[in-house]
Amino acid sequence: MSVPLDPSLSVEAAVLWLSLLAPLPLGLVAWRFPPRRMLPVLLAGAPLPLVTLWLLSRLAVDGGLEGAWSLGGLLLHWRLDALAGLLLLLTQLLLLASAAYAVGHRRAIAVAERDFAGFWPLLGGLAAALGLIWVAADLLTLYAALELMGLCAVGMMLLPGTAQALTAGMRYLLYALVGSLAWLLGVALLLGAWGRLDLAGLAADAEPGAVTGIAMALLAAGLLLKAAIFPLHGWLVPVHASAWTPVSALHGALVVKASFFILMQLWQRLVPEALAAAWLLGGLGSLAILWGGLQAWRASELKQVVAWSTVGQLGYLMLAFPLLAGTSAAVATLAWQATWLQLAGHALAKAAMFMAAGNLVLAVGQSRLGDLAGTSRWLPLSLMTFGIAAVTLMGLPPSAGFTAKWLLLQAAILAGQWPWVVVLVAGTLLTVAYVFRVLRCALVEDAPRREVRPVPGGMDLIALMLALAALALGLGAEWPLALLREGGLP
Amino acid sequence: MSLSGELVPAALLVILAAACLLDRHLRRACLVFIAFALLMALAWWRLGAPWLALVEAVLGALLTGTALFHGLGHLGARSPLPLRDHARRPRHQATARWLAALAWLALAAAAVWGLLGGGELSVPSEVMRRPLLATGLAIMALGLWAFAHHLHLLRRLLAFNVLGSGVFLLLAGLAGPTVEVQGLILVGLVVALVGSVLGAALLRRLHALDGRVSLGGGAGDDR
Amino acid sequence: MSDALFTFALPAALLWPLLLMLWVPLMAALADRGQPRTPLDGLWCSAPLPALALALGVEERSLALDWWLLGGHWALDGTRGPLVAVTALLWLLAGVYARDYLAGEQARAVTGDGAAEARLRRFALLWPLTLSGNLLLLVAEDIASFYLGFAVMTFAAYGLVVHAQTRDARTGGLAYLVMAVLGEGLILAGLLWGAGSAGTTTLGGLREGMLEAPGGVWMGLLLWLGFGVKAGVVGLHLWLPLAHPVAPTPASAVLSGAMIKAGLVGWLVTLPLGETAAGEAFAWLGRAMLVAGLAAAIGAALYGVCQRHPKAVLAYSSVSQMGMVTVLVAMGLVAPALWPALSAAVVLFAAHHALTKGALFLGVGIGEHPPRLPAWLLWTLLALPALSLTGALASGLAGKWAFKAVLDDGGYKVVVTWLSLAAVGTTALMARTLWCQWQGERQAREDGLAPLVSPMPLAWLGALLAALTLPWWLGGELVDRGWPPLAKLPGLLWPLALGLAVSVMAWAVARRRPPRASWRLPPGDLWWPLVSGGQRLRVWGQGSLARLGSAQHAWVAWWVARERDAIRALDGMTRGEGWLRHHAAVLMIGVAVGLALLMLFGMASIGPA
Amino acid sequence: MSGGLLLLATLGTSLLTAVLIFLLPERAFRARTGLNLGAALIKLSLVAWMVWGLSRGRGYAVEFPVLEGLAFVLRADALGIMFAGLSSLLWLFTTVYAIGYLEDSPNRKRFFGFFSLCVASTLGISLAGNLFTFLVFYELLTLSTYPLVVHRGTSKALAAGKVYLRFTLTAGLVLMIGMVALHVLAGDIRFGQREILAEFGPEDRLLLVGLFWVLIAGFGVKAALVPLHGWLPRAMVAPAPVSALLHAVAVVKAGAFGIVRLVYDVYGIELSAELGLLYGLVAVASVTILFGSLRALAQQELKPRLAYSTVSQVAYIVLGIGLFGPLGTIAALSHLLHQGLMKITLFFCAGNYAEELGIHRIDELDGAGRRMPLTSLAFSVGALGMIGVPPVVGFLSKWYLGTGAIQAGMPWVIAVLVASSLLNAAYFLPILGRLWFRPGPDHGVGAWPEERCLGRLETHAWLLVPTLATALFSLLAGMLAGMPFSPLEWASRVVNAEYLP
Repeated sequence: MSVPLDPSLSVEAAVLWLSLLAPLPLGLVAWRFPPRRMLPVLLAGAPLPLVTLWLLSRLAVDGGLEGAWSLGGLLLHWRLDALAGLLLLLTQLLLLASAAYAVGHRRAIAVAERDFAGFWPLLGGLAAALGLIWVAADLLTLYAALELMGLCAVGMMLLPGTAQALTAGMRYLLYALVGSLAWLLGVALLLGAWGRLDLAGLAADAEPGAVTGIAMALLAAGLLLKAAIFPLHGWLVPVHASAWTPVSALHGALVVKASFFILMQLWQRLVPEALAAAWLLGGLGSLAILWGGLQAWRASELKQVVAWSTVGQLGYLMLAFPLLAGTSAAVATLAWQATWLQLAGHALAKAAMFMAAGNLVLAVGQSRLGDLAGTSRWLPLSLMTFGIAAVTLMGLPPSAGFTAKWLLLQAAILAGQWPWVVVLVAGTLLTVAYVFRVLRCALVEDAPRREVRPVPGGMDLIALMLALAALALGLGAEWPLALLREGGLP
Repeated sequence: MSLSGELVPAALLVILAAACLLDRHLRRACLVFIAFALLMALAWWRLGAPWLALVEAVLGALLTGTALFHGLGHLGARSPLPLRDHARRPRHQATARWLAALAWLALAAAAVWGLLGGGELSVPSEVMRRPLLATGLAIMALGLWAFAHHLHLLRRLLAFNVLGSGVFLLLAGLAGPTVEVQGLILVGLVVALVGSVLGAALLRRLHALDGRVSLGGGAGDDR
Repeated sequence: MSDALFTFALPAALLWPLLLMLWVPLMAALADRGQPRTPLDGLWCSAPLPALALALGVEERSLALDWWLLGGHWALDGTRGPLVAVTALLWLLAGVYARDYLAGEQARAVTGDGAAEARLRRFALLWPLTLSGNLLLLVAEDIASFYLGFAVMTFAAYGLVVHAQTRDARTGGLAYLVMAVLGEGLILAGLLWGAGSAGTTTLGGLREGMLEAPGGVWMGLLLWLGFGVKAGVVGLHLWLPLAHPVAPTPASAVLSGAMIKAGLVGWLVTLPLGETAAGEAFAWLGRAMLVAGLAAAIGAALYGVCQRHPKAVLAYSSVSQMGMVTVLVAMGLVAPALWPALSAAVVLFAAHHALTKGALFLGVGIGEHPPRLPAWLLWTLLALPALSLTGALASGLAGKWAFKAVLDDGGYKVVVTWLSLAAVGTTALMARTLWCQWQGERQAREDGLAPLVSPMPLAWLGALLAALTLPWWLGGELVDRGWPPLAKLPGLLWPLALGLAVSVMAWAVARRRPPRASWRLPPGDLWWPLVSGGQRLRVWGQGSLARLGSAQHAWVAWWVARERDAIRALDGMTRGEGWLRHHAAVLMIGVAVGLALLMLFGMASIGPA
Repeated sequence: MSGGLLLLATLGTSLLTAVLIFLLPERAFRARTGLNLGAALIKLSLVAWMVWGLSRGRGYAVEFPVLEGLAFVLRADALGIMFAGLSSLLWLFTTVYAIGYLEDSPNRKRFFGFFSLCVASTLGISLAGNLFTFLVFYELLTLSTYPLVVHRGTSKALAAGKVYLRFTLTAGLVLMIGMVALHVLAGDIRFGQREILAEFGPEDRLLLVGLFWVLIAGFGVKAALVPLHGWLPRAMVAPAPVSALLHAVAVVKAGAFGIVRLVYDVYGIELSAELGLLYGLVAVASVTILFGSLRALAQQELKPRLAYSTVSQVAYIVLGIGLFGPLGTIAALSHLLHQGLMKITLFFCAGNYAEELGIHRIDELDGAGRRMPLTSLAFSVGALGMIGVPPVVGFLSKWYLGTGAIQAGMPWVIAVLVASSLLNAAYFLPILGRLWFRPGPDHGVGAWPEERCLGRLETHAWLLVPTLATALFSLLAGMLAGMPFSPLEWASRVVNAEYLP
């Protein structure tokens, strides 16, 4: 029942779909037989990124892959371009890291295997949903994948079962559902107006106008709510603060970004010229940067700092909208690269940071910043990981954050949009403030020695690897960016 | 079908939705919701989407209703929730919510009007869809208002379901019962069901853990 | 001497004192802790010997060292040779003298007096260091080496001045150091300016460049004043009467004999003397120098006779004599044509003063520890250099004749007259010195006599001999004027007669009516008002530095306070988060409406186009 | 070994050392020491190899693209290798010193790890071939020095670290904006491509001037130009080797070196002079020189006095840059090295006094020359050099600055130099007087604050040897300034090869 449009690409398409859907059975297997060591998890998951790498290499040769599934008269479109491929690779790496980390985490927090087993199918669902979002090329698939992702994410958030987690999860659930209804309303308007759901067709058919504008506004509102962009971020921090570390890491790194990705796809196709609205989105992003940074700076608990930092960092992505709207091709190319580099760098670094923070909290047994005193001596590796991840968040060289900031600044200056320069400066300074507030607490030497329970070494190592990957992406940015440039803007 | 033949169920739908959302007696509200869902199934049937009607009846009415009653604690549970919702919002907050819902309604209405008036509707507009659209708009606005206004989690779940139904009606009204629309609604219904089930279960757990039925004000919620 | 040998010998002569210096701590480190050694041994005394031998044996040679500093260029020539010889000789004699002079401290050091040992070791280290600096500046032709020698000599000599570590010694040392640093600053400014303008690294280039450079006279002024600190130009001479009395006698001898001459050498090598191309501006500088020199020559004499300590009197005498030298140097600018003849006279006069003053200073020590000599003989010997200094005898007569003849020939009789007046003052100063010594000696004679054949009296006698016989052994064209004809003698000797008469009269008057204590003028004249002024300045300076600091602190504190306010305000803002969380649904609607409105109106404003 | 590989190997030596040290356990003292010293020696010899190769006309460069139109460039030119040589040489001494200094103290692994990272960054700064690469290592330097500054972990150290970060990271940001703006304006400018900016027309001149000052503000913080110097005296709470590092080798020098690169290699000295930028630099430098000296005079503790002295001395480099002409350039480049040698000596000495005798205040130094003669001798060499007394290298710097000022037509700069020399004398000579001429505890007057008697010599040999070595180098570099490969000679070579038409 599958009908790829171009049968000559069937091998790649088959491989792609296998790798997209493989996490589902893997999750189910893990549910039935929960893994106890990291190695099997890594081995089971390792083929996926390799496959994606292979696909990327094919893409570099053949250009994009695309096709459609026919489902009872319904055509579901998909395409794999460089951006989607790179995001897929990023997703798979992060999922793999989180899965391996989760094994260690379960042991460290001493949760019964049975209570933890629910994590695995949800993880599989999340992986499949994310993969679908990257490759989906019509609104229906996107809707289904978005909802699958949201529900899996909510489910994972609820796993700890504490009152705090349940309250936060409940709020997340309600807002996620309402957000998707807003999105659905926008889709309804688009469908009503243009009679089709596939992105390419919509981009070709849709003309800017009142209906498209309102539809985009509704869509955007729903997606912004799901992406936790200021001022709709209220649900994010409590959720992160109470969830298990691998879940927070995945959520902060990928889940919120997926909504942003969809918004960016639609915006670029449907209303690329809406200047004022794009500036409003940029303004919201700026406020997110400032507000998130401020809150992270004043937060009193480690995981809250990290969660607020996510709110702030998401704001950087929003700056892409004004920089892409109605600017010259040079600016647009710069902003386009900056955005995805920032997204990737932040995803890696944020996951690493959550893991490092989780390790610190686990080892110390306390989550307040003041209780971290002296950890630099007892937990050097975790702290180092935290620091390296923070380098990316602060946008200091040689990290992906730095390169992305360089591109953003370059785009902003080239376009003459000076407000974003000011915002970037302020955001960076706030980031520095909150990061070093944590490090400063950890470097205190004259605190009394406390009982430290070291976490399994693998957990630190995974976090370190992710942090280093974010760092390496800074100077090695040319490879993905060249692929992106070849793919071009939508 | 005649216009008046459409108007009656449409008005009934709006009335049921309003009754479900405004009633502070929770069990009655749930019952009204089940009636509302059944009427929705009828509407789908009449629109020519029998499968959708079936799914709505099973998922929307039966399963969601069961979930809601479970959340209420009336299905073999030990500690049922209080039957009435006494929580009230402060007046100024209530006004803001009314205004917000109206703005949303205006926005959606403007878009619908633009589609109808400009003849931009991809499917040739039929007279019979107008009440459907109006009903959808009204139900959606009601649902959104209720979602923003109510504090009780069960009522917010109800509101979310009503809101969803409103959006489905609009969807069907705008694009007709095409296969895409049916697909979207199907997904929406499944999501709504899962959301309701999850929400109801959560509500039970929360109530069992520290006796609360709303989000705000609990321990550990706000810093 | 061949070039190759010279290439080796000159650095060796300069390095030898440094090697001896290093020898001191080495020996101390190698020796057993239980057996302290005296650092001032015979070997140590030999520090200036190679330089002396070289100066006497070499006529004109130069040496280029490319790797050294900015490019080294050292030379011995007709001017430098005699100065090196005289300087090295004086250092040699003073070194030998010092060995005996500090015997008491050596003895205490051997018996385990730590403080004495430290002082002694310091003396033993710094003495050769000062010497090598002094020698280097004499042979240097490149600016860097010259400045290096000058600075090393200046700073190392501080240790010699404060040797005794008494309160007075500290005062003297402070005066010395403050003035020296000031002088170094002026010299550095002058050198940098001059060298920068001329683009040169040698002193010759500096002199030539100064003539052409705009503002060259200002460089000249800076250099004159800078070196004037060392040479005791009036107003900058403060340190001389303060440092000399407190320094150990041999150190005073080299300070006054050799090191002040460094100032003179500085003038000789940096100022464009005798350059007919020098403009009117330099002539005016010369006139200023002339006036300053005369003022020093006469003023110092007047002030000096009121001093009670023989070394203070001698110090003022040095100021006075250097004033005369200043006058002669000034003539090189005022009347460049005279300079070729005059320069020889200046060098001769400087050499004469160096050795004679050295002998006089060493004589002070002899007066304090008289050797086994009959009193008349001792006093005759002590009086001889004094007479020589007044210009009545031997090298003094030769020196005086040398410049008098030149100046007379050139038609500058007025200057000669003024200089003769200064010589009257010198006579009075010498009389005063001998008188002071006489009083001290009577006291010392009662305490017992020192053996004659010991380093101290021998060194003194050597200095005496060298000073008196200077014209004969120094040789060369410096003394080509020979001795004055008998007819000229009255013209040369009247200042002596007048000076003696004045001294006797003054003595007679002072004996009748002893001067009241309040009349006594402290050594160091201007230093004391300056110190009190300096104190005030220092208090003000410290106050303003403190104010600067506190202003900075206040500024920082203000910012810290603002920061605290800001953080408090921000903390207040963060509470807004709760509101955002409770109104998320409304906010979403708001965002949607806002976006939609912007889309609609944004498109409307762009228009249908 | 090919050019690029050699460069990467040099850089990699320090980076790898950092990684290995982080991997070693805290207890592995011997392995760490061997690793540190071995790496320092290897690096020194690699740099020496490159110096030799460069003098024979060989080139070393490696680059790869980071973004479209922007590359990561490492290139060893004469100027860069000069700075690399300085940092590698002083690194060896500082490492030796630090090993001795931190004996038996906690967190040595962290210390030496970041220490190596810091040297890698400094080397990267010196070998960077464009502003982007420079910025990468410049910021890395900031990050890797922070743990060193707060090493002690006391509240005072942490407060100092906070101030340090505020200054340096803000400056880094300013720098980044300036660099991005310049990049937008002119593209990727490799160091030495002076013609790119020179070709801009008069309409862009104002923009260029503005960017120049933005960049100077960024560099000026690390170079501690007044009024951006506030972090430096506060950072004094760090251990002595770190202070030596901050002041002599890495941080302030990175700032000064950045200004050198900016003026000579990006804008070009001709363009800078044409735009009138140099007057501003000279004015800023003069103010800094005098202000630093005055503030130093008011300090009662040894290390803060040295810190303010650094403020003053580093401005000499900037002053030299501002003096248009080969002599000024020689002054700037050679002082970069000279100041490093002398200041590191002084800080080593201060560390020795503190470690051996517990001395922190200047009035506690009475008579220390007798107790620690060699250290005091080294201190005297450094101090006299700072004053500008030959034959210590400081004199040469002053000489070229003074003559350069005349060449640039700014004779008044000499007054600044002399005033600074007098002020230097006013705050260093009293210390020397106390060391050598005042009676102290070893003469039976008073007692040392906290005497420890480390080692058989006057203090620990690990502490003493580097101190003496750097003092000796400051002396030799001055005395043998005319020899090939002396700092002065190399600076003249750079000037001749690169900056004169």
